[in-house]
Amino acid sequence: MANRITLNMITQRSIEEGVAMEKGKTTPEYFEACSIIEMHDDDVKALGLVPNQLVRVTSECGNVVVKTVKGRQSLYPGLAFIPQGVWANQVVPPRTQATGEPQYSGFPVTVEPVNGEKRKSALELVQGAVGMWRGDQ
Amino acid sequence: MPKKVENVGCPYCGVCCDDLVVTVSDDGKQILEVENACAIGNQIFHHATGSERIRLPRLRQPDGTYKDISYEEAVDYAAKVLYNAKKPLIYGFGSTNCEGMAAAAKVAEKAGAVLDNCASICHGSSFLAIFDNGYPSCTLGETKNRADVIVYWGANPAHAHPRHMSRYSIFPRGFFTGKGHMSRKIIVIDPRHTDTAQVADIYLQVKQGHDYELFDAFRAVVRGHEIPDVVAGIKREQIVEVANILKKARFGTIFYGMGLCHSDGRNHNVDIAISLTRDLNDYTKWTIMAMRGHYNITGPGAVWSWQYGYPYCLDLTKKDIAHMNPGETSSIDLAMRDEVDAFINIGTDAGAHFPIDAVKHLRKHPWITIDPNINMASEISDLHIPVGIVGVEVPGIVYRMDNVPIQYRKVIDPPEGVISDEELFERIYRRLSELEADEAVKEHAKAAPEGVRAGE
Amino acid sequence: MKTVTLTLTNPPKLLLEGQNITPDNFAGKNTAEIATLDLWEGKQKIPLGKHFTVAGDGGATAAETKIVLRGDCTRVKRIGQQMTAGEIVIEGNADMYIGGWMQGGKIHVKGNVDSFCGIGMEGGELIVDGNAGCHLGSSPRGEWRGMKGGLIRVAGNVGSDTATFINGGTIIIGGDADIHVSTHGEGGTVVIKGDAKGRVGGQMVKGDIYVYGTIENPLPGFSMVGEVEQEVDGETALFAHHIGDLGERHPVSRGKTVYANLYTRL
Amino acid sequence: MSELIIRNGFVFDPLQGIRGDRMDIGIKDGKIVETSTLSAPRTIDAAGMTVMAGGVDIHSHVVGPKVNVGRLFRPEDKLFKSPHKSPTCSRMEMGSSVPSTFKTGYDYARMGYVFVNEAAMPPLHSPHVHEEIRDTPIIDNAAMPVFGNNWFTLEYLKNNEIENNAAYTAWLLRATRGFGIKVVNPGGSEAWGWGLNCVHIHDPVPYFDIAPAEIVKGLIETNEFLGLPHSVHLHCNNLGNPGNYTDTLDSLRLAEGYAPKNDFGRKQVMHVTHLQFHAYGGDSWGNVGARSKDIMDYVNAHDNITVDMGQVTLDETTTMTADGPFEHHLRAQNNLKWANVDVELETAAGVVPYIYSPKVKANTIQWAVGLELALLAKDPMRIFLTTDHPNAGPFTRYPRVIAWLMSRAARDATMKTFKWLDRTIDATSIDGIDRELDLYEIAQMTRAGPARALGLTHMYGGLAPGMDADVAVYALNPGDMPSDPAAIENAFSRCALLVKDGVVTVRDGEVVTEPAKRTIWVDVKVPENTQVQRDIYEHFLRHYSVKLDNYSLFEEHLHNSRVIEVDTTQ
Repeated sequence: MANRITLNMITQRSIEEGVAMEKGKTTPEYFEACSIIEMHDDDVKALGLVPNQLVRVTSECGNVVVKTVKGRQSLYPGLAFIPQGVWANQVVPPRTQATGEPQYSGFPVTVEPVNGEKRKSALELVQGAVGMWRGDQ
Repeated sequence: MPKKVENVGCPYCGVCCDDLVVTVSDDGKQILEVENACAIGNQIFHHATGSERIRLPRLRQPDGTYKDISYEEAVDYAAKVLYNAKKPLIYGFGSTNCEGMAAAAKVAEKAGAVLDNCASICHGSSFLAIFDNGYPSCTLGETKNRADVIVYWGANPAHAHPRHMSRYSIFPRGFFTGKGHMSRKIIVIDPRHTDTAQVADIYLQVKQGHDYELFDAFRAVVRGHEIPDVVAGIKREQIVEVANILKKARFGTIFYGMGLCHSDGRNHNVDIAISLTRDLNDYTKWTIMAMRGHYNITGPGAVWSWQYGYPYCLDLTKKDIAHMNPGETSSIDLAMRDEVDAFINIGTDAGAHFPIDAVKHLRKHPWITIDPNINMASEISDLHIPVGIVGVEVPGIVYRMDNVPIQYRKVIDPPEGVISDEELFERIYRRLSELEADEAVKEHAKAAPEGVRAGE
Repeated sequence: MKTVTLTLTNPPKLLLEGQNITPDNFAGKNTAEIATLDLWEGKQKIPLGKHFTVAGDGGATAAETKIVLRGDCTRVKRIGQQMTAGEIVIEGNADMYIGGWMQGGKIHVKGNVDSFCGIGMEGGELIVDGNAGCHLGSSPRGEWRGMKGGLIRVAGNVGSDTATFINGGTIIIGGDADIHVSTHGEGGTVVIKGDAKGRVGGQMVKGDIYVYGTIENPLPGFSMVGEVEQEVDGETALFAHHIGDLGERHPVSRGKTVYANLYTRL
Repeated sequence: MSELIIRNGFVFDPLQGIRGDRMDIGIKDGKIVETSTLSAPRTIDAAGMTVMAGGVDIHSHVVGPKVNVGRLFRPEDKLFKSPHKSPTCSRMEMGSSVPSTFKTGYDYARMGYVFVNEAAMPPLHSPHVHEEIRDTPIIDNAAMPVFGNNWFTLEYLKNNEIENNAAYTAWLLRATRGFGIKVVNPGGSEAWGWGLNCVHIHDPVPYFDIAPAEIVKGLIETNEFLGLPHSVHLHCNNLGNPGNYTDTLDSLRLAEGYAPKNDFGRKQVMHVTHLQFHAYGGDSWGNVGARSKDIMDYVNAHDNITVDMGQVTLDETTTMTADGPFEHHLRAQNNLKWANVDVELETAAGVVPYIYSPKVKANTIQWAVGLELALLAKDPMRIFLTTDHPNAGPFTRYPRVIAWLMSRAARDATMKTFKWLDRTIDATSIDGIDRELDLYEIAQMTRAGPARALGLTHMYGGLAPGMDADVAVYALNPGDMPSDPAAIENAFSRCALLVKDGVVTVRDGEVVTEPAKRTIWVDVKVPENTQVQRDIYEHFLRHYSVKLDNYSLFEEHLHNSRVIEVDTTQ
């Protein structure tokens, strides 16, 4: 069992994200729809994860804590998925290959289990990044 | 008596369903029921009247809180930010009407701003490919009436465009496709076995980031050449089988999505898809279409093209000529290169949808959000200006993913006092004109005695 | 040859657009006149002298004018754009579009450059001692008539999209190249002395590419046809010869189909 | 409102038969008036200059989806090619062969034009067309919906149901706020839905079991049944191919036996557009030759036909047409980027950049063919100056085309640049034509003629009292015409003065004001037709991808409407 593995990350829309986004990005629905990661069973096993376990995902430009879930839409081993949204964008590299488009799909990340840490809310992540987070109000 | 409004357009995705029936309460203030919409569209209408809305612009205070201000003050603030910046960026427009986009362009031209829309992080790759290779396409009704082979490549309509398959591609019975699903072959190509792949006759699990190689293999096979045993994770036999289906189709459409636009090579993945479509037209009829995301994200590309000849990433800072080069004049690159010194986020949520590094760069400077709702961008802004929700409270023209204009209706009034994007930008334009006139007077007085600046 | 030395003493807050910094624009002008040429920072037009200290006068013609840039020009774009003759030496880094649409003369950058350098090039020489970004020697957006002539030499690595739509001229990369080399090419030569990541020669009609190192992801549309000895950049070596892109259209000349050539060093 | 008097110009008004007389033109409240009715007019001195009505363009692609594709997909048509914004105009002017809406309006005005007919509107896209019309300053616009491949039209005409087709046509004109019946490659663009074409007028349309000839005849009958201001406006089958002149003659003959029926002074039943593209002999680009004479012999002898030139200007441009199969064919010739838009139940469109070069024999022959058509014409009231903008060249080249028409020396100077001059001369008759048109004939070809063909002589094309006060003044003295053709070109490029709707809009070649422009459309009253209503309902229910109620243009998206009413129920 590995402490951490390197995976190829993609981030795309999910319908749960779509519905929750229209409801509001500060809602529990949005939080549950987007602060998750899907991986292939082999990779889940390799990390010794149990369902719903939190992991830290680290890319060249940041890290984020998300929950491991088993998605309906299967991936092949080595590929990982976080739905488009605030959590994914903590790790999406802003490099664009001079096209304007960030590297939303196909960037290396390491995934490792975390203990004693919580997932952060969308507001804490975004406001925190720009020094405007004032704690839970 | 509650009133039913029919033929309502849905302000969610590029499918632009225009068959919604919305039931509005007696007093015209509550949306009671929405028929025909998908789960997401439903949510938009119900959210409009079912939650607390922002009714006044809010200005950030030194203590970090927001304070309500008047529209007049907000317009003045926005105009001054635009006026004083050396290179302001106005970005968004995923969720507004074309009238608002035209008004915003007038502002950007007057202010000398960069004008960009969400395509910049979405189907901008498609524009780059269209610039280089064209776009053999059709309207969605053509696909419905004629297509017997459908390809979804790097697109997942089951999640992103929920009614796409039932309205236009897989399930509907059209003029020459009376058997609906039975008369069509569905091919899905994606690294994930998506919910869309569930309805495919053939699913190819392409190795992520290697779509270009797979397209190249298809093209080589279509021209009768040999290819390696395995390309991008797909066996040669399967590639040959699919290539034959493509060639033998009566009418085919390739729908592609972010899987091509967001991965390595970006525009080139789309570009070679266009090349394949061109090739196939030597044998039969093939078309290709970008699965544009928001209901009117095709709109700014249309409006700004007729106004300036460029669909996005317009650098209007010279005020007398427009320049476009994504990679330079694109929002993310401008942010990461620290090239802009003011940011207006309109009808989108850059706070949530930009990589966080880009958000950090932009937040070094004034940030204004124009949006009906609270979102991540509004919560880190200096100023948040609420506007009416297009398609619910504000009518107007929107462009569907196939560039067909759809006339959207108004279902209910916006909250009292809340104005439209178009009116807001018209007011900012007038304020900018006033500021410019003031400056012209000052400059005139100043310039006369100083003479030429040679040798400075 | 007369030399004008520009020293960036007052760096811009955001960036500078320096399309006026060419021998063509400096020729026939004295120090004071050069200092009044326009630079742009966003919507603001600024005289060159506000950011640069200017020393020396321009020559009578562009060909007789040399420009030396000192100071950190990492945020100065478009130096040498559309120049037809003369010489520019940039002592350190420079930003985008260096040597863009260049027709003649020589630019030597001693540091790194960003994207879109040598874009739409027709002639002359662009030498970069460091690395270059994306779209080196590429064509502008939508333009199918890409690089037509001239020489670009980058000692270090380059980003993606080198030589897109190349039609003529030569590009020599000392280091590695990111994805997409000579995409849609219809002529010209690209030499990569290091490794190439992939998509080398995609949708290519005509032209030559040499790769000395490895190609991480070769395209299925290229097929090996033999081994050849070739002289490249002054040295002779043995190469595997591939033709392609077999997925793309190709012209027929004297009854024979003309392909693009990809040579990988053996 | 203000009064104006334009004094002492040499007036050319073919609608009134005025041939360069020195006259004053009175203007009051936006209309031409007798000068005697003016009380205190502002005077504009036009002494020594040429005065004409504002120009009228019968066929140009200036607004709508395929024009916009042309703009969108050609950034290289702007880079280093756009002018800097004029300080007297309100908006930037971007683009070259496919200008922005703003540049389109400004440049037409600078040339002294006031009315431009958009040559092809896909009905499904009419809200788009009207949005662009809104953003095209100064000039008035109309737009013709395309009918030649429309499923309703094909079905009605197959069964020879002219009345039903007329009812549908009236409905569609109103739904799209359209102006008249445009026919592009009849049947061929529907066949293109399957990757096929109808090259000849008797080729059957797949499934619909009707031939182009029947479509054209049926639409002529429909048009005259309704009595529309304009006639059927036809883009023939087999555009742009060597040897196509026989197909063109076949198409022209379809008008035989039909006479115009309308209250608008229109004399033709068929307008054949961009004739240059349809007048080629030979059977390959190797032996292609001009057949202008055969075509013009026919046109000259049949006065129920009008035509326009589609003159090749030898520029890099952007081709765009509802003739989808043609554009597919063209992209295989030049291998450049290709956009295609098939529109459900209605039409198709393609867009491909193209470079007309004096070094290419086919192109220089095309250049000669266009000029021959005009120079062999007996009646300049029936042949109009166009470049099928931007297909054969941008409209901004009209002044150069005028110079070629007015000056043998101008033609000779251009021919000197041809790489294949001898072969061009061999394949054409241009070198044997000395005719030079005069200003009266130019006024016929650029205002009076097109206005009459469009059925708009009560508003445009002339200077009689009661007509719109649209007046162009050019710095040309008819008694002392410049020997240098470039001077003619310059004078027509930048008019000395344009009055639009009574407002001084251009002065010394610069736009000085941007008066409100208008949208011209035709509203036809027909008896209620329940079958057609039902057919419309059915097709929208089953085959369109938009709802019927969202298809017709909403009133709020029609800008500055100027309706022409036609009542067939009387």
